[in-house]
Amino acid sequence: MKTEFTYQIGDETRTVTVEREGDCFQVTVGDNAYQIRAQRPEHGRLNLQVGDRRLRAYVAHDGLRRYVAMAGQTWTLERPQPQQKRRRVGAGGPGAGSLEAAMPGLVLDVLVAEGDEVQQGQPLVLLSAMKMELRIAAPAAGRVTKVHCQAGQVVERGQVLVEIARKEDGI
Amino acid sequence: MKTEFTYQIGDETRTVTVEREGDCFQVTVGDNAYQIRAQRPEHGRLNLQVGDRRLRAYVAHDGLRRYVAMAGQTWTLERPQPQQKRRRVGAGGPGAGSLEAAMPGLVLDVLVAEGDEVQQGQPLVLLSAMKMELRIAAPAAGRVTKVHCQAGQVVERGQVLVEIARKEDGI
Amino acid sequence: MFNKILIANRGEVAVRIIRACQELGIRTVAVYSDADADALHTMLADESVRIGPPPPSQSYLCGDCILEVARRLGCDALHPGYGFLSENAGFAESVLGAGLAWIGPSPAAMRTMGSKTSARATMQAAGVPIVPGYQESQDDADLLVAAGRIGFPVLVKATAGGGGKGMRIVDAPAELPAALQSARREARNAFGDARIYLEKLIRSPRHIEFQVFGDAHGNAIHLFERECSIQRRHQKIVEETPSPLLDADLRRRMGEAALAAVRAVGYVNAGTLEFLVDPADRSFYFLEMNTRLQVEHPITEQVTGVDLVKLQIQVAAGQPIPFTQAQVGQRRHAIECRIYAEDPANGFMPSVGKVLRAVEPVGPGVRVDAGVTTGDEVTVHYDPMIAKLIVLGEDRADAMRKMDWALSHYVLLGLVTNISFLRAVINHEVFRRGEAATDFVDRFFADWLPPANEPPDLVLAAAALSELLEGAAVGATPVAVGGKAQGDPYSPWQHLGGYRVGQD
Amino acid sequence: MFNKILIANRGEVAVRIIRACQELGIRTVAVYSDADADALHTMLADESVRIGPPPPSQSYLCGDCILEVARRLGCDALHPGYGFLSENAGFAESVLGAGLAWIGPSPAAMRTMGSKTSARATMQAAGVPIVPGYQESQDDADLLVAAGRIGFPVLVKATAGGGGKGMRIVDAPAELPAALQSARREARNAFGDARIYLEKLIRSPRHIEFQVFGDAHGNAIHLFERECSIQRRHQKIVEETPSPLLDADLRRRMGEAALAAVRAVGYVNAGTLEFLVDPADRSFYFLEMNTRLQVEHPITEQVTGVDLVKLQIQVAAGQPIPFTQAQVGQRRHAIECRIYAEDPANGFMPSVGKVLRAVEPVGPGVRVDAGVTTGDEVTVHYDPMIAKLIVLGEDRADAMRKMDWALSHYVLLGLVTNISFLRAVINHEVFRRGEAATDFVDRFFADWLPPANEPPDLVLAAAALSELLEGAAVGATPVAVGGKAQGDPYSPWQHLGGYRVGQD
Repeated sequence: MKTEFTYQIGDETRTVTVEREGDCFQVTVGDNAYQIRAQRPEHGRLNLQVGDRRLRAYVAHDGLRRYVAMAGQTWTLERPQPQQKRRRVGAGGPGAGSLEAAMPGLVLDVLVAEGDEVQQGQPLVLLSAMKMELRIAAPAAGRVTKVHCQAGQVVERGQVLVEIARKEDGI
Repeated sequence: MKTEFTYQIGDETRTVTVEREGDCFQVTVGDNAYQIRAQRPEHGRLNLQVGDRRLRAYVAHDGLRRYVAMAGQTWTLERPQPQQKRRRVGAGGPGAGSLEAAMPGLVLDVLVAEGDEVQQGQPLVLLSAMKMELRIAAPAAGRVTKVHCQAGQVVERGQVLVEIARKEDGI
Repeated sequence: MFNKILIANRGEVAVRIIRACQELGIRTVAVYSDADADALHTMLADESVRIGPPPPSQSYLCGDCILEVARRLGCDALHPGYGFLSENAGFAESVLGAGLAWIGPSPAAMRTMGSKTSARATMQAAGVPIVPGYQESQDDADLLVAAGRIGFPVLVKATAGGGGKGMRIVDAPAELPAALQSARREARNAFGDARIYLEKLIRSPRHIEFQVFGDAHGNAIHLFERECSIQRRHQKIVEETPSPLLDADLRRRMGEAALAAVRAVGYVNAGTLEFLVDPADRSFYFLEMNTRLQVEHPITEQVTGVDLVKLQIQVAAGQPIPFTQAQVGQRRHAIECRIYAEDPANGFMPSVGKVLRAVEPVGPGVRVDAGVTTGDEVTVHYDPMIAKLIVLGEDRADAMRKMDWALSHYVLLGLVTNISFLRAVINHEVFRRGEAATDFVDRFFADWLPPANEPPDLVLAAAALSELLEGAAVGATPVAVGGKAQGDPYSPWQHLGGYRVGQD
Repeated sequence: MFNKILIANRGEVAVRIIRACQELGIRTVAVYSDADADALHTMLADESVRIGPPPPSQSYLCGDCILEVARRLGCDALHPGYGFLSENAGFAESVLGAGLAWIGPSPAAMRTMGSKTSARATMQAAGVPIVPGYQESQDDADLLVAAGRIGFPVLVKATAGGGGKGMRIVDAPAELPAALQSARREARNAFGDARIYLEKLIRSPRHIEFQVFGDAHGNAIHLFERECSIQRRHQKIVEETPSPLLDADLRRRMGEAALAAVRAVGYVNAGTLEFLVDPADRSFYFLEMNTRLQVEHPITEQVTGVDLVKLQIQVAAGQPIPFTQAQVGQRRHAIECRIYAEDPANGFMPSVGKVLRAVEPVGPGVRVDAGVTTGDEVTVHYDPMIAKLIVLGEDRADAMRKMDWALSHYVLLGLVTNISFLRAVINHEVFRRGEAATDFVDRFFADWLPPANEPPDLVLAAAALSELLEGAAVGATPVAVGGKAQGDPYSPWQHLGGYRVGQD
């Protein structure tokens, strides 16, 4: 029985097929074929043999994400969403002037309110994480259209904190 | 939902019941009740909290056997056979004069044959394991009724190697 | 000797202290916030007591809460670790007032040497050169005038601080007010003390510090230097000893300056004198003193053979230092790398999450002081340092190779870490020559990116084989009591939901 | 320096050598028997080549097979480790004849000092006292006469031997023939050489050995002593340095005797001089020389700071020893415990099976040299040593406490081990006083049983909680490709049999 797996790396999709042959696996990655002896001595660890070469791989699964540590490096792979549902970019999501948390952290202070006019570089939100303080500043002059956070709130990395309509956008 | 587990320790059977209450477990061992917070941070490891005390337990399962390492010691527990099938002792199994391998190993030499008369202390089988040589000797004078092994064979600990009928048994 | 010590800290330093106590036969009490209910230090101590919610101000900085635990459980000493309350003289006084031993210097010495202001005055009086600076006023206008006199760029630093917290480089007068405000806020948040001071910025200096120790019997020793020039965001990330910069003469002169400080205040217990060394003329300036155990103390332990935590405990119990200056020496070469959950390719932003798998390198001369293990969470609430990796090599070249080996064998899955960045540092030509100064990271790694991200075929093969061979374990494994299912839609076990066991 | 080294060994010593090579930037080739196809040493080397079936005679003792691999893969040196071919001068000659470097002494030195017969003669000529013995004949009648002259009890020992293999204590003339036969068989099996000799048995002696090193430039040094008195079945299980028995004067005299041996034969590379010391009058007798790396070499590394394996490689490459006798010293106290898969309550019978879980203790001053990890099999074919646990403490008392801590934090599930026995040894009054002699285990542990076997309630609770929380993972986990299902009839997954994955 041949089984096929796909992984998303950036915009590229890579396909791996695995077929068992006795103690070994016939593995193809794209156009390349490998004969691999594989053993799973414990949860999350694989011993691999490819010719005279041995490799110890640690693999962890987290939802669709796969972490692989091998030969002194760590790799992160994603399995694609099974429904092939794709996020539409640029619509439905936050607007072009939205400001996201550059790190996960605690909102120390929100310095603006909806409707405020702001100047370029003006601090909007103060974030703190692991004792580091980060100031989220306006990238350009504009008006605050939406505030998504409040002081004391814990936010995730990439979470939208404030939305701004630029002056140039003509609002 | 209360779940009950039994463990065999020597001839004794001990019963543990576990009932989940939110984040915690109500555990009884015999007549004693414990409130335990339990977390399984990885395969085979439990973090336990009982009052102000924390315990890290490593547990491994091997068939019906359970190994538990906790507070600097290691324990081996057995879950009983589900069918409660019990081996009859003294019948069907090897006779009273049977000699078992005291260690797993390689049979170097079998020094007797079926029907041989042997003296007390006479070497019957030479075993080798991990470079150690062990001589299996007759515990009493008698006659060899059965030889269960041959040179070059790998035997498990407790495996019967030779059966002897004692002189006193009147054979 | 003490019977029971409360460790008023968390993470790897709490673990380090608990282990030292266990080897000395002393019972231990850990304290923890809600974020650390299952953290490593709470698992190892004999007793572990919750002290409050995650924010440090309500837990690890809450001296009263901690002292109450120490009293209730009958502790006779308290070890503050580093950070948090370790340099808070008021807390040390409360501890002593409650009849417990404080494993650290006297509150008076903490006040004198812990405050940069009076430490500088003390050192100046002892004839040790100090970096030009200004600390006479907290007023913004005064500070602006002083900054002009010192000459830009100036450094804004927290009076109570350490570890780069509250530190700002200011290049021009116009930037000063915002920098002062931000530094004060960070200082207040980190140390409960908003005061700041100014200092002249020396270009490309080397950061070299001396470990010192005093006891209650008037003995004072130093345990040689540590070079900590490799920093990012003014926090040390790689430390080593001996320093490749020092020769025997400079080492002797700096050691004497360090001992002058110890003698000037009758300093008892462990401390560290930090110096800036100008590589151009090898002149050195006293920077500040840390009146506590230092994060990077293990490299000193490796080359001197002295267990600094045990010595702290013994000295706090009134015992003399069991050796003289002449009996202690440096042997071989040690390097420490701090393993952080952070993204060096993205401004060293901290990353958070669950450590899905931690496999620490083991081998001769490799030591790992970890605060986090498989299954633990790295949260937003505290410093993102996961562990310290320390190697002892036969010489500097051997230590660098050993560190590279150890870093490449350190497995940490589930988080972004700085491991590949540290490998790049260790293998950088300037570091290898022993010439890296404190601006090393900014100069050579500003645009650093991890090596090519295209996974080799065998990595994809390993992932696919793990889908097959892990199979069952993925979706069906209940990760934590009360935790959410991890939700792999590919798992054949997914549809089973709950399960029953133990039908006997 | 070498480009590629073949490691003609297995287990922890192969792992140790591979790591040293990796740090030196030298490529490595591992060899393995079918029993070791997935063993740790095969996983770590750059290339791993099968050499034969499990019996040593067809794999690790097959010099020709190994040399063929070394030639085919272009190795320029071979490290034999300890045991197996390490003291086989003929093999060393073949290696050198094939144009490879032999990482060990010259075949001539191996012959002179490796054979007990000529080693005793050499040492006697150099004025070093030796234990009275007889080695002139292999004839049983001659040996019986000689034994009577030496005086019973006598020791029967293998000429080519080491590690207690082929050794027998004989109390009376009537027991001698059987003992000779058995010893010869064991010697032939272990070393391919059935020759034996007799030696006087000294009552309650201490086993103290000196590490020596020579180089091709005429330099000779010793790296002080190791005390290895704690033995079972004549095999060392606990070693320490410094020896609690030696004072500075005895240490100096024994060190000089050790160096006399090195100089007498122009010895190059690592070796060990074993002595018996009579604790009654502190007289010492040369016992034998091991012309190779010793199992217990790490304790010497810990107290001297010298990496003996790297030094072996450097010296074999023609480099001089980079320090003098005066530059090397002992610092702190090191103890090693050998972790065996064996049952101390049952005559130290070896146990075999799968290591279901191995968790090694980590911490300052703790080193583990392991040959086996989670998921590996301990088989009947080789020595049942799983790992060596080494601690470095500030003094002997501290090292003992650290060892007890480390042993109690060493988790090994799935096998019977000697860990609780080792804890009993370390905590025994006679050992703690530093007075244990080679009969220590026989005298004080003949009837030893592990502590009470009734599991506390919380152990049963942990087992039951693991049934619930591990649940799914137990029965459904495919442990190894081609392996059998583990067959837990309680598992809810049992009925599922095979499973399918990856339906994308």
